[in-house]
Amino acid sequence: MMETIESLLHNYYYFIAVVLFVIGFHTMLTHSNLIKKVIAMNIMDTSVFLLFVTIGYVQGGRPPIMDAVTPPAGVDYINPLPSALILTGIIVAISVTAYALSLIVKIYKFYGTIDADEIAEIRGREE
Amino acid sequence: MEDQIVRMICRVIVPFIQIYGMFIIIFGHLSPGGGFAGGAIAGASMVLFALSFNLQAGSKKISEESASLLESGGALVFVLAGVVALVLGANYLTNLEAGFPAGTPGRLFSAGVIPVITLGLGLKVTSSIVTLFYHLIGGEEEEH
Amino acid sequence: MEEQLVTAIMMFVIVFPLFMTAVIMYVGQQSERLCNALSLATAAATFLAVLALYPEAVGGSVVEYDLFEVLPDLAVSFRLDILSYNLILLSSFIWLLATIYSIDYMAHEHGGERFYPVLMFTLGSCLGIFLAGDFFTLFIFFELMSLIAYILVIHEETPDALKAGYKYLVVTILGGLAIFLGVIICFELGGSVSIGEGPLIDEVSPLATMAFFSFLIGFGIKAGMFPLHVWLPDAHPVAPSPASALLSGIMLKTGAYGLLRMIFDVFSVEIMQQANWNLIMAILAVITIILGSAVALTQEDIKRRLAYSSVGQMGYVVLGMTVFNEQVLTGDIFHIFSHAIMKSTLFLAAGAIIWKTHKRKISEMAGLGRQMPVTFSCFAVAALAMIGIPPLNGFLSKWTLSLGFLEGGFAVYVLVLLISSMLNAMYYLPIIIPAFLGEREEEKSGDKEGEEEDWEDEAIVFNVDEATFRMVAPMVVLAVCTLVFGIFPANIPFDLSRLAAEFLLLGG
Amino acid sequence: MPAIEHYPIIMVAGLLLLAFIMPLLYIWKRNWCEPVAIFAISVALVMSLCIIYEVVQGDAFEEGYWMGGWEHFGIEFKADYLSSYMLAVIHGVGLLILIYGIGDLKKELVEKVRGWYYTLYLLLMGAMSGMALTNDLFNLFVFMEIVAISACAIISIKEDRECLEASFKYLILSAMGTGCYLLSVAMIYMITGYMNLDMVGETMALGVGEYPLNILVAMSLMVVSFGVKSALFPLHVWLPDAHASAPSPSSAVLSGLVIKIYAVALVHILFRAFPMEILKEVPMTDIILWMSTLGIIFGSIFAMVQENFKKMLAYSSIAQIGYVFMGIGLFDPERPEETEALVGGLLHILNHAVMKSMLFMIAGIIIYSAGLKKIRDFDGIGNRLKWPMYIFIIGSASMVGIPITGGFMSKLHLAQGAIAVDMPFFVMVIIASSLLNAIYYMPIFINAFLSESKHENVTFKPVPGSMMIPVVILGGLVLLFGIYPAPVIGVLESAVESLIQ
Repeated sequence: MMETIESLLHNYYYFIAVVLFVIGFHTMLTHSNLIKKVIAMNIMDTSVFLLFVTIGYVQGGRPPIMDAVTPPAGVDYINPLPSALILTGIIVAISVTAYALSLIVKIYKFYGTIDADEIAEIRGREE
Repeated sequence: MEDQIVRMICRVIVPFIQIYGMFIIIFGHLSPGGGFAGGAIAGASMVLFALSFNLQAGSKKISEESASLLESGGALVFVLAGVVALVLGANYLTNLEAGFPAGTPGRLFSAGVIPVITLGLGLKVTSSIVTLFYHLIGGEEEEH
Repeated sequence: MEEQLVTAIMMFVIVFPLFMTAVIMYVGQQSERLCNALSLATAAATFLAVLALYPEAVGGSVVEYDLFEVLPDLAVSFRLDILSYNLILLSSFIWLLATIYSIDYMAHEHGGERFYPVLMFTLGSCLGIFLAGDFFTLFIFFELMSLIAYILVIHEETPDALKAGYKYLVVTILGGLAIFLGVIICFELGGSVSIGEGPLIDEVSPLATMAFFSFLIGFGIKAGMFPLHVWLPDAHPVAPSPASALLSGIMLKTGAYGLLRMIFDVFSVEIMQQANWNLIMAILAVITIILGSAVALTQEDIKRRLAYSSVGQMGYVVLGMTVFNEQVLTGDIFHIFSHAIMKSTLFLAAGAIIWKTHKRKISEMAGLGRQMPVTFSCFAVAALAMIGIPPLNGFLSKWTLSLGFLEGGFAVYVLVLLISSMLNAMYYLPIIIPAFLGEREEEKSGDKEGEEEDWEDEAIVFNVDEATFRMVAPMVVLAVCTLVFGIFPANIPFDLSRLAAEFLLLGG
Repeated sequence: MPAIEHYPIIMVAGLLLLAFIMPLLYIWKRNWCEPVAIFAISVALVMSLCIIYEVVQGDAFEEGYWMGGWEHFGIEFKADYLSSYMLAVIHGVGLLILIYGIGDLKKELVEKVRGWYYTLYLLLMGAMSGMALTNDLFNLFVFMEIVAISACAIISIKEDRECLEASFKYLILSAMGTGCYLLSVAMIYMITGYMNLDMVGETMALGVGEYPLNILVAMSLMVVSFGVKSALFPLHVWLPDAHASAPSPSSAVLSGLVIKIYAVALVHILFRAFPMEILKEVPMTDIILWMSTLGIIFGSIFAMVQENFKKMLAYSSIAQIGYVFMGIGLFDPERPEETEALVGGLLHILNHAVMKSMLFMIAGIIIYSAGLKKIRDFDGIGNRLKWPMYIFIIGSASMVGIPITGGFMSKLHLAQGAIAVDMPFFVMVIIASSLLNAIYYMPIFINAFLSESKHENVTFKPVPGSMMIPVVILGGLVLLFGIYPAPVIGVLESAVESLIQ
C-alpha cells in the first residue's frame, strides 16, 4: 500500500496527466454543450502534452540549445524531442479547435442553439 | 466599438508585435521559437488590429485572398525547400548533407535550409490565423 | 476417343450455352424469331455434344481438366465420370424439349428476350454443376444457377411470383452459404476439395459433423428435402411452365447430385454408417415422402399439386442414397431419370392446359380430356408412372428400389414406398379420371340455364382443341420415353444407372 | 525522373502541396481545379503502381526512407507490401471517386466552395498516403489529424444542418480517438524512447518483462483509438450520420477509404510495434474478434431497418469494417502460420473500398437524377436508371458474397482462416451476416426492376458520362477481383508474412 502511494507521489506528474485526461474524457462525453465539448477536448489534449513533456524532462538538465561554445562535460540536456513533437501537437490541437469552433458558429446559425440535446430534439421533431 | 484609446494604443503597438513576430521567425534556428510561435504572434497582431478597428479596415491591410495566397506560398516554400534537396540528390528535406551552405554556427545565416523552412512556416501560420479569424467572424457577420 | 477431344467437348457443353447467353441476349432485342432459333440451336448442339461423349462415359473412363487456379489449391476444374454423364445427358435432353416447348408457350408471354438467355445460362451452369471436378467449382456453378433461376421464377412478375421469388432467393442464398461452409471445412480438413480423390474427410469429428450438416442443408434446400422444402411449392408453380418443368425436373436433381457426391466423395460409406448420418437422412427422407404426398392431396391448384408431388418424389431419391448396395443405388439414379421425365411431362402438360384454357383449378378440369386428348393422355401416362403402375418407368424405379431395400434389410422403407404410392394414386387419379369421364363445368352450368346453350356447348365439347404441335410434341416424346423405359428393363438410362451405381460403390 | 526511392515522399508532399495551391487556382483559373486534381491523383496512382511493382520485384524499398537523411532519429517512410497495396487502393478508388464527383458536386455544392472541395480531397489523399507510408508514430499522429480534419470538412462543406451536426459529432469523437492515441504513444515513448515503429518493436521486446502494464494500457488505448476512428462496433456512433449526410462523393471516399486506412495503421502498429509475446499474453485479438463479430451482426441488423438508402449503406459499412477487423481478430498468435484470415481481412479492404464507394456513387446518381433518398421510393426506377441498377446488382451480390464477385473472395479467406484456427463459430457469423445482407440488399433491386413504378410523372435527369463511367469501372473491378484475385492475394500474403515474420 505504502509502496503504491509512494510511487504515486514519486510520479505525481503522470497521475495529474491521467486525472486531466479523465476529466477531459468525461466532460467530452457527458456534457451536451458543444463549447464545453471543445474545451474538454483541449483539456484532454493538454493532459497528454503535459505527460509527453514530463517524459522528456531530465532533472537539472539544461535547455537543449546549441551554443557557439562547446558545452562543459557532465551537463545533461533536456530531451528536446518531446517538446518539439508537442509543439506540433499543439498546432494540430489548435487547428482542430479552430475548426470545431467554426462548426459551432455554423451550427448555431442553423439550429439557434449550441446544446447537443436540444439539437437532437429539433432533429427528432423534424423527422 | 469606437474607442479612441484602444485604437491609438493598437496603432502604436501593432508594429512592435509584428516586428517581434518576425524576429522570432527569423531567429527560429538560433533561439527558442520559430515558425509556429512567430507566426502565431504576427497573426495575432492582425487579429488585434481587426478587432480594435473593424473587419473592413482589417481586410484592407490583408485581404482574404492575399491571406490564402500567403498560406499557399508558405506551404510551397516548405515543400520546395524539401524538393531542392531531392534535386541535389539527397533524401527529401536533407539539410547540410545535400550541400546547403552551413554558415557559421550561431550567426543568422547558418543552418542551411532551416531558416528558409522556418520562414515558410511563419508565413503559413500567420496567414492561417488571419484566415481562421476571418472565417469565424464571417460566420457571425452573415447572421446579423 | 482422344483425350483432348473429350476435354474439348466437355468444355464446349459448359461454355457454349454460357457464351450463347450473351449472343441471344443481344439478338433477342432485335428479332424474336432469330432468338428462338438460336436458343433451339444451342440446346440441340449441347445435346448432340453430350451424346458424342456417350462412348467415352460408358467406357468407364474418367476425364479431368483444370481450367485455371483461382486461389492456391482452389482451381476451377472439370471432371467427367459416369455419374456426371447420367445427369448431363438427362439435363440436356429435357432442356432441349423444354426449349422447343417454350417457343410457342412464350410467344404470347412478355419478356421472351429475357427468358431465353436465362434458360441458356441455367443450362450452362447446370451442366457446370454436373461436370464440376471439385466442390469449389460445383459450389460456384450451383450459386450461379440458383441465383439466375430466380429470374425464371419471377418471370410472370405477379405479386405472388415476386413473393415466392423472394422466398426462393433468401432460401437459395442460405443454401449457398451452407455449402460454402461445407466446402471450407472440407478444404481445411482434407486439404483438397477435388471430387474423386477418395474420401476427403476420413474420420468423424465435430468439424466433420458440421460439414455434413452444412452440405445436407445446402443441397437439401435445393432438393426440397423436409424441413427445407418451404420455398419449393411456392416457387415452382409461379414460374412459366417450361421453367417449372426444368426447375422440378432438373434443378432439384442438382441437390440430389450434390448429396450423392457428398456421400461418396467427401465422406465414405463407412463414415456415413459409423456416424449414423445415413439414418438421419433416411428419417428426413421418409418424412419428406409422406409429407410431400399428403400435402399434395390438399392442393387445388394443379401446378402446386405437382410441386408438392416433387417434394415427395425427391424423398425417394434421398431415401435411396441412404442404403448402400448396388440395387438401391441403381434404382435411385434411375429414379432421378424417371422423375425428371415424368415430372417434366406433367408440368409441360399442365402448362399446355393452362395456356389453352386458363384453368388452374383441378375441379375445373373435368371433361377437358375430351377437348385436349393428346395432352391429357400424356398427363395420364406420366401420372400413372408416378403412381408406379407397371409397365411404366416409375414402376421400374420403385421396383428396383424396393428390391434393393429388401436386400439391404430395410423392409420398412418398402412400406413407405407403398404408402406413398397409394397417396400418389389418391391425388393423381382425381385429376385424370374426371378429365376424361367427367362433365365440363360449362355443361353443368349449361344444364341450369337452358337447352339451346347446352346444345351449343355439346358441339364445342367434342371439338378437339389441342395446343400447338411444338408444344404437344415434347410431351409426347417424354410420354413415350416413360413408356419405353418402363417396358424394356434393359434400356439406356437403366444401364447407365447401373454403371454409375457400380462406379460409386467402387469408391468413385 | 527521380529515383524510385523518392516516389513515396514525392507523392505525399506533392499531393499536400497541390492541395494548398488549389485555392489559388480557384481564384485565378477556376476551370483548372478539376483537371489538376485528376492529374495529381493519376500521377499518384501511377507512382503507387510503380512502388507496388518495385516492392514485389526489386529491393529498392528494403531500407526505409529517412527524411532529411537523419537515419535512426528522423521520420521514416517505409513502403512495405501492406502500405504499397493500400496506396494503390487509395489512389485507384480515389481517382474514380474524384472523376465521379465532378458531375455530382455541381448539384450538391454551391459554386463558392467547390474549389475548396478539391483542396480537402487532395489533402485527404495525401494524408492517407502518408498514414500508409509512415513508419513513425508521431508522424502518423499528424497525418491522422489531417485526415480527421479534412474528412470532417469534406462532410461539412455541404452546409446544411445535418451535415454540420454529423461533422461535429465526428470531429469530437475522432478527437477523443486522437487523445487516446497520443496517450498511447506517450506510454510507448516512455517505455522505449523511440517513435520509429521498427525500433519500438525491437525495444519493446526487451521491455516486456519490466513494464507489462504500460504496454497493456498502451495497446488497449491504441485499439480504442483506431476502433473509434474506423467505426468498430460499439464505437461506431458517429458513422451513420456522418456518412449518410455528406455529399455522395464524400460518402464514397469516407466509407470506401478513410475508415480502412485506420485499420491498416492498426495492423502496422499491432504487428510491428508490439512483439508477438505480448499478443500471446493479452487476448487482444480475441477482443477485436468479438467487437468485430458484434459489429458484423448489429451493423447488418441496424441497416435492415433504415429507410434512407445512404444511411443503410453507412450501417452496412459498420458491418463490413467488422470483416476487416475480424481478419485481424482471427489471427492467432499461438499459430502465426495460419494467415488466411488476416489475408482475407486485408483483402476485404480492397473489396469493400471498391464496392461500397460504387454503391454510394449509385446512391448519388439516384439522388442526382431523380432526387430519391428513401428506399421505398425506389420501386420501378430500374427501367429508368438501367445501368446504375444493373451495377447495383453486382454490388449487392458482392456484399452478400456470391461467387465471382470480390466479396466472395474475402469471405472465403476469412472462413478458411476461421476454420484453420478452430473457430467454426465465426464462419457461422459470416454466413449469418451474408444472409442478413441478402435480406436488405436484394429487395432493393428486385423492387427497382419489378415493382410498379411510382414515378411515371417524374422527369429523370440524364446522368452524365463522367458519373457513370467510374461506376461501371468499379463494377468491372468487383467482378475482376472475384474472378482473378491471385495477384492481390499474392501481394497480401507477402504482406502478412513480412508483418509476422
